[in-house]
Amino acid sequence: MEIASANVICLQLVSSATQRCRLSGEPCRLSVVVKCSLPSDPLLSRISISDTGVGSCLEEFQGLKFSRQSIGDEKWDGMLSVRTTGKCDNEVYHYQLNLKESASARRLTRLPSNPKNGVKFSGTEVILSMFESADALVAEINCFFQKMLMLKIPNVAYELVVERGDAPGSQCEHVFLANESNPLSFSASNLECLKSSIEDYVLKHGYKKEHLKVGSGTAYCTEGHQNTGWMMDTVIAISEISEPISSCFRTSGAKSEVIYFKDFSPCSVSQSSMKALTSIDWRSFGLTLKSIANQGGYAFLEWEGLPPNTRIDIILHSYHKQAVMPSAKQKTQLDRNLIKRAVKLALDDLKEKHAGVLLSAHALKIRSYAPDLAKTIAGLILSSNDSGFQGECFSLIGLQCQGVGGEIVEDCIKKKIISVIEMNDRKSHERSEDVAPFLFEDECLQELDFQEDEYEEGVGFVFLAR
Amino acid sequence: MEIASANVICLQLVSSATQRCRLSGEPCRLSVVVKCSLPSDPLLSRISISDTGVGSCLEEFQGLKFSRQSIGDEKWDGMLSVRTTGKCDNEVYHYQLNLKESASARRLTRLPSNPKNGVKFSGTEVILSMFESADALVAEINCFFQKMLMLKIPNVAYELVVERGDAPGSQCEHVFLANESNPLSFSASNLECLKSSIEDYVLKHGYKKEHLKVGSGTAYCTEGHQNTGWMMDTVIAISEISEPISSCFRTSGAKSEVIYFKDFSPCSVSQSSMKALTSIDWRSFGLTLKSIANQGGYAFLEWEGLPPNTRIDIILHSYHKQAVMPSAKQKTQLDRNLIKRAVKLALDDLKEKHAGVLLSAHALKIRSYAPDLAKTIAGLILSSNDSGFQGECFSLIGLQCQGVGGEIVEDCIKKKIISVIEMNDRKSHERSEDVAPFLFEDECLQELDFQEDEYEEGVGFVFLAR
Amino acid sequence: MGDLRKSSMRFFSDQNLCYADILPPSEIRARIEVAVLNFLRILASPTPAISDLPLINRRSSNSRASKGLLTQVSCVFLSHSFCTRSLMRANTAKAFIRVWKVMEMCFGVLVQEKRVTQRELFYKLLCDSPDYFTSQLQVNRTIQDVVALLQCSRYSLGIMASSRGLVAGRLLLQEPNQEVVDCSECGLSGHAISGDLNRLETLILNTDARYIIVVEKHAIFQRLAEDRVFNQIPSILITAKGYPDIATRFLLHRLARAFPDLPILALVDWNPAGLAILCTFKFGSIGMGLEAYRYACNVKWLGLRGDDLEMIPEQSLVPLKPRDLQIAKSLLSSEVLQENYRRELEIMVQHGHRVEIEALYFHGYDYLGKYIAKKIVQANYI
Amino acid sequence: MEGKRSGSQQHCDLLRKIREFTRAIVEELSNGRSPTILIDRFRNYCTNPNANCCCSYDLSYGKEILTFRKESHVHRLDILLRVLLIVQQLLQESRHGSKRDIYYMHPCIFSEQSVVDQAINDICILMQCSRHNLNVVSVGNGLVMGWIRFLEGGRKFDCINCPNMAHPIPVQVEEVKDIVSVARFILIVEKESVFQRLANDQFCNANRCIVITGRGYPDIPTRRFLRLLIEKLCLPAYCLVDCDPYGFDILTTYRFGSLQMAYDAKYLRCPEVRWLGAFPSDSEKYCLPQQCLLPLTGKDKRKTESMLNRCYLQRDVPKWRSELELMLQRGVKFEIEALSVYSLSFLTKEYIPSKIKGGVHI
Ligand SMILES: [Mg+2]
Ligand SMILES: [Mg+2]
Repeated sequence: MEIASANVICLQLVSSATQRCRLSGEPCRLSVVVKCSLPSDPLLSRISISDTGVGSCLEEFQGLKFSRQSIGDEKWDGMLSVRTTGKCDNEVYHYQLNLKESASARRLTRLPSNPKNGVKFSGTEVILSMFESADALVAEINCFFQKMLMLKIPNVAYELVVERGDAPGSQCEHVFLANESNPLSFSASNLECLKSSIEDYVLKHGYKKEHLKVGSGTAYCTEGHQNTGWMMDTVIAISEISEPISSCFRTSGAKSEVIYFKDFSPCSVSQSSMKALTSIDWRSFGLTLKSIANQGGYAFLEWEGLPPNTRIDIILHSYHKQAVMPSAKQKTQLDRNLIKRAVKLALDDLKEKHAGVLLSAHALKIRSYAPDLAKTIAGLILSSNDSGFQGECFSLIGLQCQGVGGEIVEDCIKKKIISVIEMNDRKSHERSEDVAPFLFEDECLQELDFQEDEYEEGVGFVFLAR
Repeated sequence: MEIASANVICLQLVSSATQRCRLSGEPCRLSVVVKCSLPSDPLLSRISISDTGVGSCLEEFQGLKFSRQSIGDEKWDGMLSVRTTGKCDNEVYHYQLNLKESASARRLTRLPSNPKNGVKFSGTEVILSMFESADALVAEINCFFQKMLMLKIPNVAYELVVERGDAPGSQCEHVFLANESNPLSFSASNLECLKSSIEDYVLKHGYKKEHLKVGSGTAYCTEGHQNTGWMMDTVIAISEISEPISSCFRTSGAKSEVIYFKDFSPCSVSQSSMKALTSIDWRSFGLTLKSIANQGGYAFLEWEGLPPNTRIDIILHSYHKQAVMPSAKQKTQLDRNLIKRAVKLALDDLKEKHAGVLLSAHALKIRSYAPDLAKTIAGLILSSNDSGFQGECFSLIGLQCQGVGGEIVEDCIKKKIISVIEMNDRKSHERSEDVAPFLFEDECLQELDFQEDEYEEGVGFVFLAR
Repeated sequence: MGDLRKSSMRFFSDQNLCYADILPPSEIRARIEVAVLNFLRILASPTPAISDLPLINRRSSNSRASKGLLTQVSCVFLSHSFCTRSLMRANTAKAFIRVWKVMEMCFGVLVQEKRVTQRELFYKLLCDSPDYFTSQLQVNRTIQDVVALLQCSRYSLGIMASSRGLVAGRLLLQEPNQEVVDCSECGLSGHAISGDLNRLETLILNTDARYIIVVEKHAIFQRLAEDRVFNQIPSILITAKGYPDIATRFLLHRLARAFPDLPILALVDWNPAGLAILCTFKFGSIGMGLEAYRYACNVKWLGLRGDDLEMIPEQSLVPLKPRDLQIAKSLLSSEVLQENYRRELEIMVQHGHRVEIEALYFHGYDYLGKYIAKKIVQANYI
Repeated sequence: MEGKRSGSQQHCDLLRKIREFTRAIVEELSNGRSPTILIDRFRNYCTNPNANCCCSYDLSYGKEILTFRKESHVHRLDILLRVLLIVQQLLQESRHGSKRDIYYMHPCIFSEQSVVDQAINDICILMQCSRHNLNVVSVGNGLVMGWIRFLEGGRKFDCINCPNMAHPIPVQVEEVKDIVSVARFILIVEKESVFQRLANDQFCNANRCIVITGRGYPDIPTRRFLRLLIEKLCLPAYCLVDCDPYGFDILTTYRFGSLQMAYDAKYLRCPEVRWLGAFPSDSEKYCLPQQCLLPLTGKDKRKTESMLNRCYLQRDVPKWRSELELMLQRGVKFEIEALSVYSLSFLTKEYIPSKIKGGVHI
């Protein structure tokens, strides 16, 4: 992985630590400790990233490449100090990595190990120093952790500690813990975790749960042998808010930020994913994509005609089907279809679960005719002076025969019509063509010929050419 | 008069001689003798112009101006030898004129006179010599004489003699005599002479007289005291020919040459006369002037839509009301109106005398209704079941009562209608303007189009549109 | 009413002819009620749906011509091709609602035992449902849709019809419990044919005529009526004043059925429209939708025809207009047009002129009667 | 100009007049003079804004002079004589012809129907007669129903027998005899659809009346028939037209005659006709829905403005004029059918009866 800035390498190291925790399967802690204004040099910050996950295999560091163009030598010397140990190891290994060194032989320096004295534990600590104030970094890690929390990886707790100077009073500590509000079982799937975190989010921001509609979908992509494929989890939430609230989701007005995770870490959206998002047939879900923008690696979807109090949140998470050791070798070009399929599954899921949500523009238009149609049919029934006929009609729509007001009949028919329209809209995604039954059955229908609006007005004789 | 060429001075001299003859009132002879290829110089031609008219007053020669630019010195020396005597003179005067001399004192040289020995006669001979072959001159004088003959000046006979060398056999003589075919009385007016000559012309070229329609008119223009005004005689002939015949009238196809005489001599048409001809309302005589051209002093009128076998000849003759001694002082700018008036009078005369000729386009259109009108009126008479009425009508149109065929009635009525229409057309030129039928301002009429009237049929198509 | 509904259900399930019936109001009401019940039944079924409306397609592509073998009557009819009005398709959703709206209106009118004019219907719909109806044309089209759905005549839907038709001559008409009308005593305006098909259906007909003469034009009809041509040629005169309305065709058809021995002879202008009018009497027309072909009659072409041209004065020839050529073209493209008609039409197009029947007046106003008589005597009709 | 004498006598007179006319032309021609034909011009109104005009139906207000001097005149004469010849034949053979029949005698020469119409009018003026005297008949478009029975020629029109059934108005009104009626008024409606509405609602059963429609602009038989009924039966006549400029013009045609036939207006107009509706003010009075009110088009406005200038409105029916002004002011029009929006029978059950009973007509 090419490293564009020192901050990026920090986030990458945190991400690797997360993977190690996740792989350990046991409750783990991931701490980031930033020491600013060291007495030796006030501008020097020392960053320590430690986790209690499985030990590091060092390969993950080998993949990191330091790009001289991006980071001035003065900001970071390219040195990483790594201490790591596996559960079965008897000592804690200590390495020094110089990422500025391009010759791989000279990159790694093995330092003396520390004995573990029989204590069984595993973990890794990576330390680096930067000649820079760490404020920006702290903010980024903060946001990173917030996003990580959305994954609700059940066994990882996050901690960010910032120590300023030596004065004890100036020490400041941030602690992030997963599952704090809505504990999930350890066996919860990734998708369930994502969904749960969206719910947390809504609750946290004071919305009622009943105003939240969540749909999710997972698309697979098997490559080579079965276990090495990619998964794409998508969760889409539609919430109705009464007033705009600022949030980590940098959504304002009719814009949605797409939060994208790759292998359990926040990730910026690639160009190819942007295309995938653009090519989704949003219209068939009643959504009109006005524009799509990539701002600093984040995709923003701007909607047209969305009610002002409605917001849509989209989370995408792609990861290896088989949990693997963190590695810098990642497939950057994810299959576009995977995103499209996953998003569509999530949208379908939403539509299926929530009546009237995400109806296609077509269905919305047709649904707007429902009151008129219902009124007309009710009018036909009620204006009849044949009570037998009326009774038959009432029983068909499940109403009591006598003394029913016109509005009730109308309303009942309207509901039925609307439900058919909505159902058809959902179904129409599954079926290629929807064939409704005819009002009058006729065995001659084999000649069916769907010709549109053929009006031949007032022709005296048949054969008048047009 | 400015002299443009030696030939022109010859024609001018012939013209003066004509005037002198005309003024004498007695039978006169005008001889032009051209002697070519004199032994002294084969290229020298000697031209003698002699007449038996009244004697010359010499003033006529004074007016001649010789333009050096036009005639090379080598062609003519500018010398005229003039012998002249009046009836009452006792001797024949002899002068020498040098037209190249601009100082008038030196122009005229009086030479010794010849005694007349008591013989009473009058006459003039002018002799000049040219260093040139006289063929062109002879041709021109020939044509000039032919045109002069059209004036039919009753008392003048013309003679053109060409003598080549001394050999008697090579002598060639042309004699022109006026009045040879159709003698007119001496008292015939100039106009009558012109008309008569047109008739001669037609007869000479083998047309039947009945195919010739001639109209004439004379317009006056009194200037100063009554007797010094100008007259303008116009004769217009319309003839129908079966085949084109070449003639002195250089008319071909639908073109008419206008022959223009001024004071009893052929003359070229001035620009102002051209304008006069253009401004005539030919259309009111059913003629459409396509173009008018001035070719070498001759006006050519080209007609549009003239039947191919019809030709129109126009002769204009303007002269002093009072016969005057020939003089070079002539009013070149004749009043345009004089031409217009004279031509219109001639056209009116034609129209008056010849039914159906020169009908205006308007009348032609109206006349085209005559057959239909006649048929309908005949129908009204013949289909009537009242025989008394029929008899009355027959007698009104001058038919025998009984057994008259429908076609005869129709034809008779048609003729009457046509004659009324033609008469109207003639009359309409006399009256200032067609009497407008009683006009009334009718503001209601514009509303008429709003009113639908009952249309019962043809609705078939209307149905189509329903 | 329940029984009627049952028979209506049966009608809808075993129909095999596409035509519009003239039905009493009760029958139409029953059909509409069946429609409502079917709609609700499908809507409330375990697999609920909104039923599409199957309409007989009124395109000319759906028209077929039949050549009668025994009856000599050919006709044009609509075959069983459907087009649908479906709520679910965006381009027919409004039309779907319109069909129901008009059905509701008609149902209301029928319940009141009244009739409406199309204009009244338009105004009612304009005020009730301005979102769906903005023009008379939409109303008229939707009425045709309802006709095609319920397969009944427009008249049966409670919509008033008027007829322009006239009949004169040796025909006695009697409505039940009414006086007999003698059409030979109706003067030159003839007897007006009622637009009420039910009334026409009940007429008692009587005639001693030998021919039925169909006249294109009112004025010609009036001329023949005034001259009492039907007394010289024992005949019944009938005109629709141009393209025939249903009522006129209905009556002619009734006459043809009642008196099958009378030849029906048409006197039309010598122009494509004249032939088209004749053909409408003879074969029917798609413009009249499902009501078209039922009243096809074996009409013969008396005149004017190509051979009559010799007695037409030159000035009565009027050049064919583009519209004429258009009609000619569509006539020629029709399979139903018989060969000798086709030839006549080709002569007409080649000649490039049209002639009105009135051109015969050139020979006097009474010539028309003689002309007809001569043609009939010589059996000079095709 | 309709005489009281018998038909055949009238034919003889007319034929004599035609012969005199022909003879006069022949005489002029024989004398080498252009025939001069004077045609009086009539109008049934002027647009004198001072309203103090002395418009009269019976006096011509000018003459047209046709001579051989102008092509347009000769063309008109040609047509006039052709039509006259046809008329003479019709009269001699005691036949009737329609204007259309005449047109088709020389379709190329006449070029269009209106040319023939003008010639017929000219002949009527020249011969001082009505059109039907020429044996030129219109095909009748009018319909009648209600409490009336009459004979036309030998034919019996028994409308009373079935008062809600439409009968065609007889074409030969001069042949109408033995009119029997128990009606209390005559209702004239502009169009057939309203007529049908009345028939469908059994209007004549509920109201003893006669209903007439001319189906748009009334043709001559309809107007003559109406006039005959009014004269013979002395019944009030109410007219129901669309509230638009054409409806109003149709109304004035019934009452004042048409401009084309102004020469005959005194036999065609029915001054007794009262305007029953629909008034421009009715749209508010009956709360018509907005959708039913259509804006006046430019053409409508122009027509209305020019109608407002007609002198007879100011002189005879100022109230009509102010209603017409109101229409122009509001800028909207509506059809009679708009009154049926709330209830199909509103027209027959409420609108017409209440107007007649309440005397709400002008
Ligand atoms: Mg026709
Ligand atoms: Mg109207």
